Amino acid sequence: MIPLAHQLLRLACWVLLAPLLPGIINQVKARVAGRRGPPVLQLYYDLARLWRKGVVVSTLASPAFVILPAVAWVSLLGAALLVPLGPAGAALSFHGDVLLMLYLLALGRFCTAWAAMETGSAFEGMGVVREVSYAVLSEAAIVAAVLALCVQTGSVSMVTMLAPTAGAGVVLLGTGLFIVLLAENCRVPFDDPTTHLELTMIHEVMVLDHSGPPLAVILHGASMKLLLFSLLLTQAIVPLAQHGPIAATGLLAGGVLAVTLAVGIVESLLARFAYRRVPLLLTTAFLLCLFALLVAWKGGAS
Amino acid sequence: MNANLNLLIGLAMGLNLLALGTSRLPALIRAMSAQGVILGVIPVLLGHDLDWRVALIALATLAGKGVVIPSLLRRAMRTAQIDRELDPLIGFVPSLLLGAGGAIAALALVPLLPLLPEHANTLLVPGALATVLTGFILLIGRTKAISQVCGYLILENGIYLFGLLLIKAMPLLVEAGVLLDLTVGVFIIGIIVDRIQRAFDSLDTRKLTALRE
Amino acid sequence: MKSLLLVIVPLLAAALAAAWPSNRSRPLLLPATGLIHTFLCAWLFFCPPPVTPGAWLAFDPLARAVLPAVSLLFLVCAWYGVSYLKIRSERSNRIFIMALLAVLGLLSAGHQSRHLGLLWIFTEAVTLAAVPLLHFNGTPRAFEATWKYLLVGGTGIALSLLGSLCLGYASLHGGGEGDLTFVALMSQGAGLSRPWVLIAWVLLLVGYGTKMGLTPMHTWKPEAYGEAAGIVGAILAGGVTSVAFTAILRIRSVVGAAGEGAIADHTLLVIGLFSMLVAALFLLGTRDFKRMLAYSSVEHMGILTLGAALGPAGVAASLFHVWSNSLTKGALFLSAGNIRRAAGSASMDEVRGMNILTPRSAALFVTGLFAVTACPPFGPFFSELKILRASLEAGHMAATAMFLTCLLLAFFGLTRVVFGIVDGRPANHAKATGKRFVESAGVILPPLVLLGLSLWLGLFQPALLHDVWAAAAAQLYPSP
Amino acid sequence: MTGPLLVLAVLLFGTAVVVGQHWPRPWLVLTLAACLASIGAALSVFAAAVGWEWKSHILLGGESLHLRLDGVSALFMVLAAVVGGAGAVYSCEYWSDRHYPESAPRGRSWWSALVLSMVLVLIVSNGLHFLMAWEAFAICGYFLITLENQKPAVRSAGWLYLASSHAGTVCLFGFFTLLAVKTGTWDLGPLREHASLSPLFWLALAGFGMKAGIFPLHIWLPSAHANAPSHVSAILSAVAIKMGVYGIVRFSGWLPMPASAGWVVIGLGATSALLGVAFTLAQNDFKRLLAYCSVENIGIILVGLGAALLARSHGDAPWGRLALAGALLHVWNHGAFKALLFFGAGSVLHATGTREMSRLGGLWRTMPWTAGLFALGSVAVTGLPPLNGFVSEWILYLGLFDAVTDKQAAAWAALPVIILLAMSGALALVAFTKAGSMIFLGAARTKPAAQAHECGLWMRAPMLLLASLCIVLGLAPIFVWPAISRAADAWSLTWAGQTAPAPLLTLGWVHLGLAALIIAAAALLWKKARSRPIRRAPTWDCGYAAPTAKMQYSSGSFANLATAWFFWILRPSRTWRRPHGSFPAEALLLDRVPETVLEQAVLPLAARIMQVSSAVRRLQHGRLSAYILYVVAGLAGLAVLVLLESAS
Repeated sequence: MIPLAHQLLRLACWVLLAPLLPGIINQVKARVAGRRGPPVLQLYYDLARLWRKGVVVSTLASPAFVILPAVAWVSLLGAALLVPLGPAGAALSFHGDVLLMLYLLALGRFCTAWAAMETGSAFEGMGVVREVSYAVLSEAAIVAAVLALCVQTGSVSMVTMLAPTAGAGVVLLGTGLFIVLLAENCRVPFDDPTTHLELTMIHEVMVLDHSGPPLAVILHGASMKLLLFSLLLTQAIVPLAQHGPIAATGLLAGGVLAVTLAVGIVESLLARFAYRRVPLLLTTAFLLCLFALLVAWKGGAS
Repeated sequence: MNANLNLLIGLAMGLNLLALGTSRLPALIRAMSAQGVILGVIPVLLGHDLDWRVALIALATLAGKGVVIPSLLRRAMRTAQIDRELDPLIGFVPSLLLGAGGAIAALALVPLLPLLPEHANTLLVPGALATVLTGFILLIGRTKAISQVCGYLILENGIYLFGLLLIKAMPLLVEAGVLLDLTVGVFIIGIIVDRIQRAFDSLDTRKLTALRE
Repeated sequence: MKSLLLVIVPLLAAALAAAWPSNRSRPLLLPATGLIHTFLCAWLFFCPPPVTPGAWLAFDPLARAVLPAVSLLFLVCAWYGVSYLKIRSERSNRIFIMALLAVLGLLSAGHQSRHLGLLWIFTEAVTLAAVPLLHFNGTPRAFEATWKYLLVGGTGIALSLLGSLCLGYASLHGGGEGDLTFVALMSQGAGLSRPWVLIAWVLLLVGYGTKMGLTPMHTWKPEAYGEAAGIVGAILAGGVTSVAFTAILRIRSVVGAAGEGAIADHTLLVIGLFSMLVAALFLLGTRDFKRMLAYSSVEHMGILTLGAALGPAGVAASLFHVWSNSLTKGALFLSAGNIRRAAGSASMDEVRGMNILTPRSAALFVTGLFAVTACPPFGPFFSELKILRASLEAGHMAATAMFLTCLLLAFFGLTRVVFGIVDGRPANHAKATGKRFVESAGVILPPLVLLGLSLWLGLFQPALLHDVWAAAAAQLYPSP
Repeated sequence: MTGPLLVLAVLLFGTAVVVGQHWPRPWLVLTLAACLASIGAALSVFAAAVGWEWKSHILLGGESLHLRLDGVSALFMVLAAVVGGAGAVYSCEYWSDRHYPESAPRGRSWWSALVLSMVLVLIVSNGLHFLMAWEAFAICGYFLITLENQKPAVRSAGWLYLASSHAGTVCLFGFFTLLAVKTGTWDLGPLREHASLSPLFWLALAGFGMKAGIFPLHIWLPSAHANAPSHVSAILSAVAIKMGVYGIVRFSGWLPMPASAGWVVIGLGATSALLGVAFTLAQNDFKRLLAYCSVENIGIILVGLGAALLARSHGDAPWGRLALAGALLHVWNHGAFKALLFFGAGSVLHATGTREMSRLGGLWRTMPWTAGLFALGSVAVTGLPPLNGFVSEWILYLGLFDAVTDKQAAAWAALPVIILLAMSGALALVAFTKAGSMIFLGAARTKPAAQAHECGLWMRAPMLLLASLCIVLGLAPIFVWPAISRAADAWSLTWAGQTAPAPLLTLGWVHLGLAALIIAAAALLWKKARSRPIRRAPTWDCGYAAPTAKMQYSSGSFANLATAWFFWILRPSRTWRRPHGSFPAEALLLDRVPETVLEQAVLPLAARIMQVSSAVRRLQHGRLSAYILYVVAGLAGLAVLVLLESAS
């Protein structure tokens, strides 16, 4: 009974807390820009409104256009449930779960991409291409990071991988993962969620034709993805295992908050990069993670 | 005894040079037939009692190389109305030089070969080699079918000359050589040259290059 | 005595053919003689007569190992010949049939002769007897082919005569008293004068190699095979070359006895590989499918020679390859003859889509192609694999690699040409000529039978045959 | 039990070859029965404790018959039988007598012959017989590829296949003969103790790699797969190239390995995976795309095998078993989804008559079944959960990760390979998003695409079968584990008796749960969306008034971004006709992606050889005097040779 309750709790906290982060980011951006900005809970209102609305579907799109967002959302949720929440651990943890998580994220990407292509719009084609192509590089970076952690800890299961710090290479790893986070969640400098010029968007343009509940699901999924990455980042660099459960939870929450603030500050300080410079940045992230890996290897060897 | 033999062989080698040097087909044929006659005489001179086989060989050679084949050739030449070898592939002077060089080389090389004492101081082997070489030069260097045939026959004269080394011990081989002459000679000249003459109405083998890659 | 019959019967038949009045029924002499010959051969094969060592002409193990194949090939070709000559009824076939029968008789003699001079005489006789077969068509091209065949071949003959004389002189110099049977020469062994033996070897290899069609003496082959009828090509490629090959084997054994075996083998290896390489290069480019067969034959002569260089095992394998190659090649030549006749041309620039015009012959041709390129389960695959194994056991790694490479290149060339003419859509004018050619049983079954024989050789590997080949190899490599 | 079933299968196949010429239906029944029989035989081997072996005194080609069916060969036999049966059914409609009266009968006979020969390759255990079966298999493949031998493109593709396959076979000639020479017998079997045999592995790798389509040797693969009838492409890609893998697995299991074997194989695998997917990405012909994707998957399989070889040289580390198991399972998985995809491609080709993706689009409307099944296949081939592609890649990854955590020398191979595999996975996602969306999504780009029609039941049924296989293998991998582990143990006996990795069970449950959740969520959202009438409106076009289907993202532009990173190997050639003037005439932009290895390396070499050949052929110029000169030259040459010999 208790474990079930645990699981439900964990589920709830993923589903309910996730939409907080974009709100915080926007808040930070507004503050930096000296505006009051939208309320932190804005995304909740949006989701609720969208969920009540009807659906408009492109004449070209197939029923899958409505269904695929759900699949994407489920895959993101699945990935999320595999990520340990500090002392609370993960809903499910087994040898090699980290790979499942990565591939679930890929599944989500696949679904949003197909849904976008349903509409046959060139804009969304553009967005899809950017999303899936840049994912190749960020995938490499993440895998390098995962390898670093698994060399560090000698384990392929996230709970044990993320418990201790990433050792000497922690700074490298942190920076690399942060850049990946920005890329994967389509934040500045990779993408500008607030722009209104389709040509320059990645994620936003992919969901251009979605509306109503499906759009709500997509937005919520995106926020879960953001939470997921910030959790990963935090646990990768902060040694939670050394503290008691309460302190650890606090640290974790603080870490996530810090990451979100950092995202917000980056967004308000930087402008979007030209697309030809994006691969450069991602390659840098990859190299950082690679160096972290080498450092971990050396550390492990000595 | 060896003196006469060597004299004759020397004569044959001289005829080689003549065959190489002349551009007129009749002269070529005459040289060849003369060589045939000489080769016919040599076995008799080989200084041992004349048994019937040797006589037979001598006679056959005389008849074949000296008379039959040359006459066939002349007939073919008349029907083809040619009596000159124009622009050969290997010019007359070069072929002369080649032939002479070959003869000298043969004379120089033969001492390297182990020979039975009775052959050691005859010109048989060098003569044979020189003649074979002459035959090849004619085969390769001339363009008229008839001159090539002459070349082939001279080549065989050379082989026959070599065969004389063995005439005592193993006459069959030599007989076979003679046989070769007659058959091939008759075949090539009697039939094919004649057919070619009819099919291409010329005996210029440069025309015979329809078959190629 | 029976072994003499093998020679006499065909020659008598040739004489009969000369006298035979009717042009229509004369061809029947071919299968008749073929039957008798094959029957005799089989008889001798299954109960071989004792061989008196000094005999000049005998059905010895080597003859036993090769002659039956030639006889079989001739029988099938004779069967094909009947229907072929029916198609060519417009011209007199007297000379053709005479020559064909004479070739058979002389071949049997050549394979059986155990005397240097005799061997040479018969080889020469075969060469000359084949001349009328070549210009049967009577076209200028045919005469040109004949002329080249005669002069190049004649040069070969002359050289081999010179070689024989040299070998004779070697024995004479070594104190031999003029006995030129191979047995005697081998028994003289080291007594033979070394330089003369080597000179003789070179001359004889070039001389008989010209008959076999080893590069660079092969030049007559494409011309002759390209112009001759399919049946003639089959018999030349399957029969005449094999007699030259056995001649080389016999002479090699003498050279070996004289203690120069190593040198002889090395020369064989080099010229064999060289022939394969050059043939493969020609095959890559040639556009005429009958000339292609000629080059493929050159290649296989190279394979035989390579095998002959590899000691007893190699020789046995080569004898196996003589069988598989002559049967398979026969099938190819016959089906190619059909296609040539139906398409009215032999160039792949004009011939296309034969699997529509002459489906059966095309199928046979393609099957034959796979058989001859050493695809299992046909004979050549197994014989070439045996040669490969022999060469690996002899430790010739580089030579083996070269061998395989040449096989591959040859495969490229052959498939390129064959599928070029078999696949695709036939040109319209070809359709007309194709209509006129009927694929009667008489022209389809013989190649089919030959392929069947090749398949049988491969799948069932008759133990008796292997023993026979081993015995022949043993005859050539007497254990001291 | 195994023996009789095999005999039955062989007999049925044999009769099917004969029957196929005239009677389609009996042929189908016979072929299916034969496939079932061979599956039964394979299963009985999996069930039994030890492999099945049978020696007889029947001589074939001078060698006594020796048959053997162990875990490894049984694994591949199941694949061959399943795809063989499915393809047989598919061909009944796809290559029916009605559409191809001239080639359909041939096609049926060759089909049965092909499957038969592959079964024989798997069971014979004698070098000579292996070569026989192998060559028969190659030739059957050739005649199936060139069923439409009137088309020049088909002919040249077929010839390329035949030529390269024969090149491989020639290597195998060398391999088996050397084996026979060194061991003294043609008989095959475990020979680990003969250390002197290890160099032979390179010959085997070259020979079988040619068939498997390892990266530099894959030249024949794209054109053959593209030009063959689709059911043939399916069996080529799903089974035929796996025969090459079988050869490598089989002999790497039986022979002692050179020390560097593992490193080389894993390196080749990673290269094939990455470059294969790079080429996949760049294709515009969807059958070529699938073909290159096979190169990638072969690469993945080889990575597993290479890791296993490394493990063996590291004292049979258990992670090697995982990697090998992943590779072997991927053999099955790739067989299933690649056959499915080629069948799908076939029905698109059947319906529209074009292989150009930029001429298609919006096909989901007219052919929903094909679209759905193709999408499912794409998910599987991209290796996404919860389908089978992920399971095998996951096991493989586990092996590699354990190799890393082992921190032995092998880790230095595993680290880069893991990263490369991850990247090629992501690239595969790009490629199949492109393929699926270009063919099935958006609006029809041309008339034929608009007028397409759904394929009939005969073509749909095999696709459904394979799709269900993809799902079952994905959701319940634990059921096939015994077979896989049996095969792995047959490969290296030292691993025998180890149990399934516990996570595999967990993964199965996770996949089940995931599937359930997906269905639930999808249903929920669907209901929610339908709770109000769905409004249809044109796609948002940024206010542009007259959008046309041509304005959709084309396959070229789709791949542009990612292929740009591979220009160095793809070498695409581009023909422009830019629009200019105030009233521009039609503009043109053609992208052509060459088969780089073929066109940059092999063809130039071939051209060089042809130059030599034509130079040599010029010697046969028909001038008699020259011919006689050659004779003299030959004489001189041999004389010199003999002189040198006798001097030394």
